[in-house]
Amino acid sequence: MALRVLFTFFLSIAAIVSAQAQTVDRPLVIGMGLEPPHLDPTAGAAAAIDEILYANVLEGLTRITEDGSVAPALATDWDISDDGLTVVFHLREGVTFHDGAPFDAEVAKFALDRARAEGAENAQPQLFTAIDTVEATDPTTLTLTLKEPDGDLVYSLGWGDAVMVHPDSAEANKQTPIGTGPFRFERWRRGDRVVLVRNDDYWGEPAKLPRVEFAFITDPAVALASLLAGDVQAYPSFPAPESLPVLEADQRFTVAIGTTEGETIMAINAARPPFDDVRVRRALSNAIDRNALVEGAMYGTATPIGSHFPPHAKAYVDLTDVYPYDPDKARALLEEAGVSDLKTTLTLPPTQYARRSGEIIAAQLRAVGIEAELIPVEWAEWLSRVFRGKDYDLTIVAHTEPNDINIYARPDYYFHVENARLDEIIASLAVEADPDKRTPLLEEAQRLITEDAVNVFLFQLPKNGVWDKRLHGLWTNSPIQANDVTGVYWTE
Amino acid sequence: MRTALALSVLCVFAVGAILAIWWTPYPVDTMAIANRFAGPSLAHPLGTDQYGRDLLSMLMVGARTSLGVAAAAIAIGVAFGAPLGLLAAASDGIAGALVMRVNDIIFAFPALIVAVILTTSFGPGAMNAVFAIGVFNIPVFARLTASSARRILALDFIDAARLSGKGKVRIALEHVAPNIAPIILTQATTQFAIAILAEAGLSYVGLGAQPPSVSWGRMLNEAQTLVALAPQLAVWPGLAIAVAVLTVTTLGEALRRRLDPRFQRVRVA
Amino acid sequence: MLTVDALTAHAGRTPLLSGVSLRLGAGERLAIVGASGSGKSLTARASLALPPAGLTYGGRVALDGRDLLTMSEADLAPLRGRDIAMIFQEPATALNPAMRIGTQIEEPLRIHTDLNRTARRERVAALLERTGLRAVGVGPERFPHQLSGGQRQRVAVAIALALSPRLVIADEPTSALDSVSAAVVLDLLVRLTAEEGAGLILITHDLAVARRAERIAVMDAGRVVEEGATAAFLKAPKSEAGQRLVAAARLVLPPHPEVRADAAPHVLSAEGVTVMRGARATVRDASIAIAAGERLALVGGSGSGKTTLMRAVLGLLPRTGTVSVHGTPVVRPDEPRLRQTARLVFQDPATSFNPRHSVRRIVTEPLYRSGLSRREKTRRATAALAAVGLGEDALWRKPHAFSGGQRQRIAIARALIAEPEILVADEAVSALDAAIKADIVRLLDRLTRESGIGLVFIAHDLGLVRLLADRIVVMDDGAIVEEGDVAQIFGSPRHPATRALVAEAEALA
Amino acid sequence: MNALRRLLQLAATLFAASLLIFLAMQVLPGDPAEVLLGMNADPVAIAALRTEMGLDRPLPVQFASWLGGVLTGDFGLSATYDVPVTDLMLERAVVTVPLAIMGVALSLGIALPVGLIAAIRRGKGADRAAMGLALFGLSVPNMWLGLMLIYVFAVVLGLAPAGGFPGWDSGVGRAFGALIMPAIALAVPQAAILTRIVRTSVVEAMDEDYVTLARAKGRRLGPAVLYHALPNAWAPILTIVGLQFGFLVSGAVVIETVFSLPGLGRLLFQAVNQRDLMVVAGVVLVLVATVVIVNALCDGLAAWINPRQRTAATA
Repeated sequence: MALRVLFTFFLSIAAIVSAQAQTVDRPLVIGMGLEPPHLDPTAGAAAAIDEILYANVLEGLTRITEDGSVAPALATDWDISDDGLTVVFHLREGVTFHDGAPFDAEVAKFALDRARAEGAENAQPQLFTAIDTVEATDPTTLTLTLKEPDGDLVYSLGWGDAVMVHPDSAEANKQTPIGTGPFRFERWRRGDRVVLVRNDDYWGEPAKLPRVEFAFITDPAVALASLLAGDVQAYPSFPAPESLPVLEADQRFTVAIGTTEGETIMAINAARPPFDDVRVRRALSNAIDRNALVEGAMYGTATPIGSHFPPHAKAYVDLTDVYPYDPDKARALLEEAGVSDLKTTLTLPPTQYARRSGEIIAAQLRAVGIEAELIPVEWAEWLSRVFRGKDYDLTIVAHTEPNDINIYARPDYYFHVENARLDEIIASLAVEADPDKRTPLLEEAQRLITEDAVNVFLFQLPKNGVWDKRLHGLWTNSPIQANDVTGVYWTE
Repeated sequence: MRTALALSVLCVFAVGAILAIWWTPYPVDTMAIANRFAGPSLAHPLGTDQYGRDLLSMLMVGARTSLGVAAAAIAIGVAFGAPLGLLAAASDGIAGALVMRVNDIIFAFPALIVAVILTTSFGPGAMNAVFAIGVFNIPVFARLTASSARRILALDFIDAARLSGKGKVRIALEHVAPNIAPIILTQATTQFAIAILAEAGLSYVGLGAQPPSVSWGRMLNEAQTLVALAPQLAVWPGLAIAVAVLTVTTLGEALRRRLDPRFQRVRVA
Repeated sequence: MLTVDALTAHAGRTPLLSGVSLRLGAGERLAIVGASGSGKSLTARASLALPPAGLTYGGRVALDGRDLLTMSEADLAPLRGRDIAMIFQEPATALNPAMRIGTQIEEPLRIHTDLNRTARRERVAALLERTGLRAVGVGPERFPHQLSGGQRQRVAVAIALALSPRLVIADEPTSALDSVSAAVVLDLLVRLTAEEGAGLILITHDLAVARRAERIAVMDAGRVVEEGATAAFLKAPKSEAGQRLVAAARLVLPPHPEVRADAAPHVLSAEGVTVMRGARATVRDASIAIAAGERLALVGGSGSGKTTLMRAVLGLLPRTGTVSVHGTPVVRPDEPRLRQTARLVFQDPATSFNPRHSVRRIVTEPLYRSGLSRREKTRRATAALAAVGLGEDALWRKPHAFSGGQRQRIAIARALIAEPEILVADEAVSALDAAIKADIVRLLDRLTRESGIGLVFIAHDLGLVRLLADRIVVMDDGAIVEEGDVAQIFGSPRHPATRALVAEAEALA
Repeated sequence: MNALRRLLQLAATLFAASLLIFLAMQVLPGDPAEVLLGMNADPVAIAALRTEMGLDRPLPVQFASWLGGVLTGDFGLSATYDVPVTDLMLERAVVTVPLAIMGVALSLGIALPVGLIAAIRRGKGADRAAMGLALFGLSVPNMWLGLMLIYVFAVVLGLAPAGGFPGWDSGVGRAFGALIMPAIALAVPQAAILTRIVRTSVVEAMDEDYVTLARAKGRRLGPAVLYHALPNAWAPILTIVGLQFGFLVSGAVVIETVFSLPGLGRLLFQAVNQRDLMVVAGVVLVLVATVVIVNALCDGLAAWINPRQRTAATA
């Protein structure tokens, strides 16, 4: 047996060495912190999947652009009936998948039905809950009938979880994704990188880069070194904010600090005393110096927030002054609530922002008489113990899904704060498509959760982009988890 | 001369580490982010770190963890390994062979692998490092004890003691233990040096001490991305590790020279 | 041919040789004798300009007028092995354990000659023939560990003579061998050097070896204290060291009163003792009995099972058979009765004491279960030390502070303190220099004579046996093959093993 | 006979180790099926996956089927990547195995000549310098050395890549280039230890009479050491190399992290974080088995070199 494995091993070395693939003059190597578990965005929540494939390899009916708006993709345009219950998509003609299979309304119907099927692996089933039926009216027309109006539907179909896949290739997409995009998937060397090459048969404007590699580099120090050494030419999300001043000073690099949809919060388990007392939760908010936190953990690259809403969004309300940094007030609130010598735990997932914030927050809480024991955990344990098991006191995490304030109305969510008015607002938001009517609702929702001090709202996670000065077209902001390289090009 | 120097360096390290239990120049659990990355000054002889904490205080507290973990791990290794080794040496039959076999199996698990397994089961922490390094040391001391004890047990004075009616336990205590103690002590210094490095390695990859506890390896880990910004953050803990290992190794060698008859004897035929 | 002038040697600042001067003509045989530590080996090594690690030589060692000590390694290498060859004391370490003996014999030929492979092989075969190795079936393909001590030393002789050197230096070539092999090797060495016309320097502490040389130089404390023709020296040594050596060689003891060996019950007797090592019996069905006050010698070649037998009888090794004390069988091997009756003195004074214990603790160890007070124990220890000629000040020192002879006295004191009826001495003097050996033998004689204590001594030196023993038991291959009084064994040995031993003793005398 | 006993011992050790690993995997918190399906998974789907993965079978059955698979080269299916663990490990082994071989070769390549020279020039300047360097190499943590190498050679001088592995298909030269610095960082502490061992073993052998005899035969010091002291020093050196192999494996895992190499060590860490039990068990078993086998090989080789043991049967 051992011999067989050994033999296979040498065979694979021999095969790999003899392959000697061609080298392309100006490929782009993009650095990423996390490796995706597989490559099917319709079957997993991991952001890294979308960050490689979205718009580059796999496309949806619509797509979301850098400014967060919806644009046509495989659908050229769409009509929404007046009652909002019927949506008709007009599909692009002459589109083929990378394996040559044609794209048409039947394929689109398959893709949507697959995503919303009972027991599907799709990580965002709520995107499709409004859809009642999907019909292929003719090869270029797709008709969706809805159970109830859904103001977000066109936007939702622009998510990576709603991309178009072909019935023949969908099942293999986890390993070898086949889409309609400007890049073809070439290979995935696990633990190292995914390689994409230009799709010369693309329906639209062809990509300018011949080849794009996404290299997975976990270690921030190696990330910095590989950038300086030129092994990697771009980090859409650079993991070491402390190095940004050095990179900014370096003539070779562009540093672009953009926004993400990631609200970083210290979540509070209100099901556990004394956190069921709003005064204690407010005391926590008053005890934390967000500015020092942003400086200490993020080196000033993040924006403090006062509620669960991104500052760059239209409906944003600045609530950071509701609970200013005031240790005396925090102590007074704790005393009022009859809490003294509070000992608690602060569970930290493995991301750097969480670990660093945790250390600083523990020091700040200690100053108001709260001893928070730090419990570092891996993602798996965080998911099963904190998120699903609700077995925690305090934890730090960034919620990166766009438009996710509705989580505060989910029953039995891991924060455990109930507010009837908030539930109403979220319910009406779900069916309201008119932006002008949505804005006041969103503003009220923000105020409500801040009032309740459901969590301590820390900062909006920044997107610290660093790349070679000669590179153009990379996204500064991240309205959706994606590294869209379709428009990226080199200049001398 | 070199030994005296090493001894005084070790004393400084030990005093610093012990002192840090009650007192450090500045507290390490409060942060002054405005004052971060300060260079050396009278107030902060080694400067401050990324959270504005005093580096000297951090090194002192770090020494406590790093040296403490190493010492505890060696204690585990000796406490379990030496009796096992004695048992193996004293019983020539199946028991002895069994002890050595178990030893071999334990030895097959490098400290890092043990730490990985412990971490996945119990979460990371300094205790994991203690156990992982400790477990790794058990077979080292068991083997050494067994081989040294076998050598001693073959000498004539053991037979002389048997002829005086002394029992196995008494012989082990009176004749074997004092004669192998120096060998074990010497090996302990070597293992201690290795343990300091192992602790640093485990903390570095995130399997050892966790925040807010401070250890040299963790300081090194955190300093990595800051090398360009504040090289002192990487230099001091790196230096502390290297000097500690160097010191302990030098002392171990001095000990070996003193205790090993091979170094005492001038060969005159 | 070889001139040594004012040779000095230092280890650090400690002088080990001071002003040694010697002269050796072509084909001449010189013996350098002296106690251990007298510097005789260092002098020999200087002739090859090969100081042991950490030592430096001064003065002049000239071969045909060329000073070896000032020559570079590159100039010395061609002389070594070709003009001067050397044989070491310990055959176990002098041969490379990882190399076949043929290769080792061939090595000087490869270094110094242009002979082709076949020619070298032939020469090696011839050397094996001449050293008598071929005759006992030892070929060039063997490894050293497959040979006996005597055979290895013969390989060393073959290496030394491979290039017919003009001078052979033999450093205690026979002292690590049993008496039979020693005689063979010494004969071979003397005969072959004579045939080649080579000079020979014999370093030894044993006058029986030294008398084979034409001249003798006596060394003491790093100096040559006397030099002269062998016969003249043996007749009338001038220096004190020389006189000591000659006296030791001529040791004479007063006659020991007759002891009735068959007087029953015996103090200690063993019947049908068999000792197994693995599947092999190292002692087979041996019976031995010791009467009160008797001096019994247990003799035999190395590996004949003498030591194993006595250790088994004393309960240190598992055995079958019966051991009785005063006619009553001993049931358990660690019975106090057995321990009180017979005490053991070990062969090697270096390993028979716990180096970390004081002499007091060592000597009083046999009193561990006696229930005596600390004071009484100390008093007895003082008395026992006095009996072996050591002062009270020895009590508080550690064993390493004593010389080999003194340590053996301490060992005897430890045996005496429990007032046994029999002393079992396991080669107790074989690791000692001739002069010290004589002292210990006199001590043993005095003790047995004065206190009526019995003595069982294991020995391979038949000269000593003849001197000290009342009765002799001969062992061969694990079995007792012959038994009788001294006159009987030496006068009419019956068993072939006994005859071989006696023949050797006669040859060396 | 002796070899057979060694083989049996080896098999027993490997079996015990695999049992130990399997049991350790059982106490891990976090349900692999849950992890696999992510944040919004359905409990029914989790239960179904548990059944599919065989997690609901009795432990002895799970162990037997796992071990049986391992013996036929099948280490199970990776939960995160959904590909056979064997393929995953082979893919990573093409980085780790050459790295380890380069590390061993480099450390021997440094330690043998330096240790030999130090032994021959015992007490002289060269010896002191070599021993000083060895002490230094011993004291520097290898991840720190790795970082410094990256900083100096990749960042400042730009002579080598900072990390990552371009793959063998990018050309053997480039691939080796990416492994050179990691191999150096890996080898230096090993070389330091080995240099000291080589020196001590050779010095010990040099003090033996047969080396002096070789010089008395007319060999000069160097050749005498080379032909006589070194062959006898091999056994202790090999034994130490075998014992050190565990350190080397630990070191390789850390170094892979420092240099972002997609090797078995990185795979292990990723798998631990993702609770990919099959991968953790597989990698740990492979690493442990390697340590055991290398150890046994070194012991065997050391015994084979020593003619006393080799010819024991015939003598």
